[in-house]
Amino acid sequence: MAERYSSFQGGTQRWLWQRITAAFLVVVLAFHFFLLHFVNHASEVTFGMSEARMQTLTYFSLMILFLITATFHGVNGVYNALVNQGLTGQKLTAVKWTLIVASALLIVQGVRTALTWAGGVPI
Amino acid sequence: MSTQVPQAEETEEQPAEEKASVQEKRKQKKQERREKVERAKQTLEQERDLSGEDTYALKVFRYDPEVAAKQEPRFDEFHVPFHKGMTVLDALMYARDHYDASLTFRHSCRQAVCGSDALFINGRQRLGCQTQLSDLEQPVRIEPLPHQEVVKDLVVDMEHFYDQMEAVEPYFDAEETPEGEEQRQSRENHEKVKMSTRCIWCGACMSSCNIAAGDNQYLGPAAINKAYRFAMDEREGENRKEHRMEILEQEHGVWRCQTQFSCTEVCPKDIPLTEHIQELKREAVKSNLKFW
Amino acid sequence: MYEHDVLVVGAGGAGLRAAVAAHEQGADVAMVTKLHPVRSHTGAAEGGINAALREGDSWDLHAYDTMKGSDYLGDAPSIEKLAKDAPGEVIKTEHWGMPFSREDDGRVSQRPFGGLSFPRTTYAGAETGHHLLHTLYEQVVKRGITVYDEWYVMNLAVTNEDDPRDRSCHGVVGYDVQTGNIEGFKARKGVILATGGVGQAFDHTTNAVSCTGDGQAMAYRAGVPMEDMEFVQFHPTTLPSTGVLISEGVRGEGGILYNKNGERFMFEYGYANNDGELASRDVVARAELTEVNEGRGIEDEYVHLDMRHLGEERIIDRLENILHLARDFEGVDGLEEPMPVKPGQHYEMGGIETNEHGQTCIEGLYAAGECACASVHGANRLGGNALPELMVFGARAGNHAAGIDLGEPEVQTGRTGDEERDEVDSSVTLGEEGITGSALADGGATLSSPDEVLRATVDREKQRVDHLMSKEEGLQHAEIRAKVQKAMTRWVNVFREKEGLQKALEVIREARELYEEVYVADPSKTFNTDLQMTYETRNVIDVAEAITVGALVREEFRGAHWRKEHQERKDENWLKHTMLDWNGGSPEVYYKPVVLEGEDKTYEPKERSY
Amino acid sequence: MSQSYNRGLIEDFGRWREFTAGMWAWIFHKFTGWVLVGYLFTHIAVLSTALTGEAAYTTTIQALESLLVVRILEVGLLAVAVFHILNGLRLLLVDLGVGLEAQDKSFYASLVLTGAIVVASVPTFVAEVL
Repeated sequence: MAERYSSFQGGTQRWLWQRITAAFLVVVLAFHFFLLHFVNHASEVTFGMSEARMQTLTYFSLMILFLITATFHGVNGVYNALVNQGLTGQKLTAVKWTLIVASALLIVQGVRTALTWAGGVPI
Repeated sequence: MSTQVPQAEETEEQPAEEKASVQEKRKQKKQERREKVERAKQTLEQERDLSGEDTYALKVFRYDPEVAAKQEPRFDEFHVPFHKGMTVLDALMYARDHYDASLTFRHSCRQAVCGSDALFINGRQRLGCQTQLSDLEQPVRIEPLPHQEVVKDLVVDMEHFYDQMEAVEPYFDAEETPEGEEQRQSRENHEKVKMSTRCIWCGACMSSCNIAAGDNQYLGPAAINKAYRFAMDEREGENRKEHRMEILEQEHGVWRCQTQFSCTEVCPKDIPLTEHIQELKREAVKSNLKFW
Repeated sequence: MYEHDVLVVGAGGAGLRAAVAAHEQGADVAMVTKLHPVRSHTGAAEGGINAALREGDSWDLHAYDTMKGSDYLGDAPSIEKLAKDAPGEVIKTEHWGMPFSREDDGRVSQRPFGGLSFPRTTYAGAETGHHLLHTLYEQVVKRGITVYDEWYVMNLAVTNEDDPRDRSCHGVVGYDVQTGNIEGFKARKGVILATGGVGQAFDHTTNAVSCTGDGQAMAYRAGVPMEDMEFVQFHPTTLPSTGVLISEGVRGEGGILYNKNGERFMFEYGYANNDGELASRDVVARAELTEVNEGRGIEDEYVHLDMRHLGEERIIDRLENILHLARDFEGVDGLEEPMPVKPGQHYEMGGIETNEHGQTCIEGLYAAGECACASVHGANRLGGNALPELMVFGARAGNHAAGIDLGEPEVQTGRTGDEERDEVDSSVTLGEEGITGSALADGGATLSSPDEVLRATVDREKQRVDHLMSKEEGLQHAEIRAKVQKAMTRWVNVFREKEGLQKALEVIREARELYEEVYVADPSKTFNTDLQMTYETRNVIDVAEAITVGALVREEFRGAHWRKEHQERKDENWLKHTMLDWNGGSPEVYYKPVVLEGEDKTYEPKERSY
Repeated sequence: MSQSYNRGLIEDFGRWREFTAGMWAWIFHKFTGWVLVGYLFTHIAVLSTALTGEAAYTTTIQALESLLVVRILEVGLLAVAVFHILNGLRLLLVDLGVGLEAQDKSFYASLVLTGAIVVASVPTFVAEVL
């Protein structure tokens, strides 16, 4: 069925993923906000606390997933907004690659930070 | 408009000057006609004065690329005598027929089925014929549909709209039809497509959609609704439906819809456009998921 | 110059159907239309399409009903073609996706309509015309047929032999409304007029602003006789303030008419004791006006149409559109209160004389739909017969123009030379005799090659436009048009009397004279509707005159034509069509016998009671 | 789209008084979306100070948090995030075809709820700085 995948158009895929990530983010973003502003106050955040949380596999993987979904959701949203404003052709391609590179950098940087806290992948 | 309207003026006796030459006669006739024209204009003037108290003020967008005075877009104000039940279209026709013959707008059926007179009235896309003046605040601001090129006054270029309508292959195409009798269609299915078949191509939805405004390739609500009308019709076969979905699933197809509901709000035929677009999105996802 | 095999003028139901038919026969077809096709007035038809589709019904019953409805003034060959071809046309449009209302078993629904002996009106809600128009247009799009939309046809390119039967039509002159360009359109095989009704000759009409009788007037001036123009249908249920149509479907479903006293007058005053509200349209229209004239109307103007007892569910299922119309245009909620209705001009039974193939007496010129008179409706059209007519005769005209042999026509066209003539008892000159303004003069082209004829006609229209545009002052078309409309509504309405008809002719003559002084105020070449409407007004004057002349000469009461002085149908004298020949500007009236011999029977005129 | 008379942006945003609920919802959602994307990048940038060492990170955070303006910005962030979440839920429902008739009401509801949550959270956010 390999060629069937090609019939699954980019538009459909991105639309669906935008919704799936949205559903995920609704929960995780709320959790993240609640945890870091209400349970733990932002001003009390220290390296150590982050370190402690990150060393749990569940939390670590949740945060990595959070980073990836948020990046996709956000960057895809920006891309859509630009398409909706009528951006086409070379400009759009340029924007697309800029966004992809920026996302990659963001994710790499985020993962590196997480790994610093966790001191390697917490297994 | 009543069947009992009395005739305003009777034909006048022509002075019989038997010996007058043909030319003189003609001159005289012309003179008479001039007078008649003058009289008609005066009567009109009087009518206007009499009804001065109960008038409605219109501010109408004017533009004509060819006429020097109208090359710079402007608003003209008209005061039309108001009567109960008067629509915006009635008012425009009155203004054109009595004040300014060059006032230009499309209109035909006067009953909200030809879709010619979608206008931007007091900040909203509406059909002129379907909008009661009494529902509007004065002065009633009448403009051509936004997001379309203005040809002249209230007339906009509909070409792009028609192109999008035709881009979805807007025609029924059954794979096979029974010989000599109708195809069967369940009441439920007829009911399902009923609202979508009401579209009168007025273009109000497209004009209200700010995604369509920015993205010229976006099919737009009317065209997608047209495609919905066929995709959901059980009389067309599965292959055809698949093809229709392919058209709708393009980058500039259903996915561009941002569910602002502006099309649904302005549709003069109350077609739930956003709902139809959303259903097609889900349909697209579903049909694609089948292959995973 | 553009060139095609077949040119269709007008893109309503008949035009679209003709275009599809001709295209299917391999012809290169183009449509020239002053509106985009989906704006056409076919879209406003509500009720349905009569076709004998079911067990218990048959084409000859349909033909019989139509003949009776026509008050025996329809031509049997045409009526039988209509009844025979209608079922096939309905099935065809269904195969083209038309969203007909459905029965539980999935078949198309049919409902009873006035004057029908079987419920054979196939419908799609109360917006059948809208769906038919869109379905037909979709087929035109599918076939990639060229459509020149917003091109106003100014005139026909017809040769100028003395006898109209020797003339031939080679194309049309089009005016591009968008740009003001005037271009010739050459037709290699035929021009099909499908321009619709003449409602704008009246001021209370269900017709669109664009129904100005352009096709009728152009064909008339080119030499095709106008047939039976006096038979104008006044629809009994139109909204008083706008003339918006309330479908006969309301009465078909069981809606009831009441007068001011709450009496169901169709029965109580004996207008139609068998069929009540569902009697033929002319009968109901007269009944309503009689009620009003005798003081039993509401606000001395209208009667009430009540459908509340049908129940919300049924109303919404079958007549939802009516609720919207009553609310938007009259501010009445049809579920809560009765709707005000009064008769309004609705349909012109007469028109361009054609045979059952849609041919006129001028070679290469066809007509179909409301503008034509193949004479299926005779003196009165039954509800639900207009849509099958436009499909059946649209298709026939399209096929014939594309070169298909449809056999010898049985209905004759044109003057035979020994026809029965008549004088019009009018105090004013008819036609354009004595009128010299160059806004009018048509002068023919006696040139041999089609290209030359077309070129000469284009030049003449260019001159006419230059003349209209160059005038600095004068009278505007709107005032002239309003004058004609008021006179027609006052004197050539449901009830007609000699004196009034003569007065109407006087006003029409006056309008013609005033038209010499007409000028176009808008100097623009872009979308100059002022110019277009000025052209249309001339056509309105011509058809108004044709209607009035017909009404004046026909001294009897038949179908929709009621005369105060002549209160009965006079079959001995008047079983004939009223024909009006433009005759180069001084119209002449003559008569043509009705063809009552059908394929295998002759229709015997009977009393028409409902 | 070529326009012989360009009514451009005025047409789109100069008519804000004429916008309907769905349009406002879209504008707010876009706006909050942009803010959140922007924040995502800054957030990771700030967190990245952890790469240079424990002390650097803790000092940066503490320094930022001691500023009133940061606290206020945080309240703003909360408002933005809460609205984006609530309206996002609304949009998910719309995508599922649920409650389309009440789409305007659900927008107003998300506005009101956002307001309530933000107001209730202000004390927590500005605590200690004042």
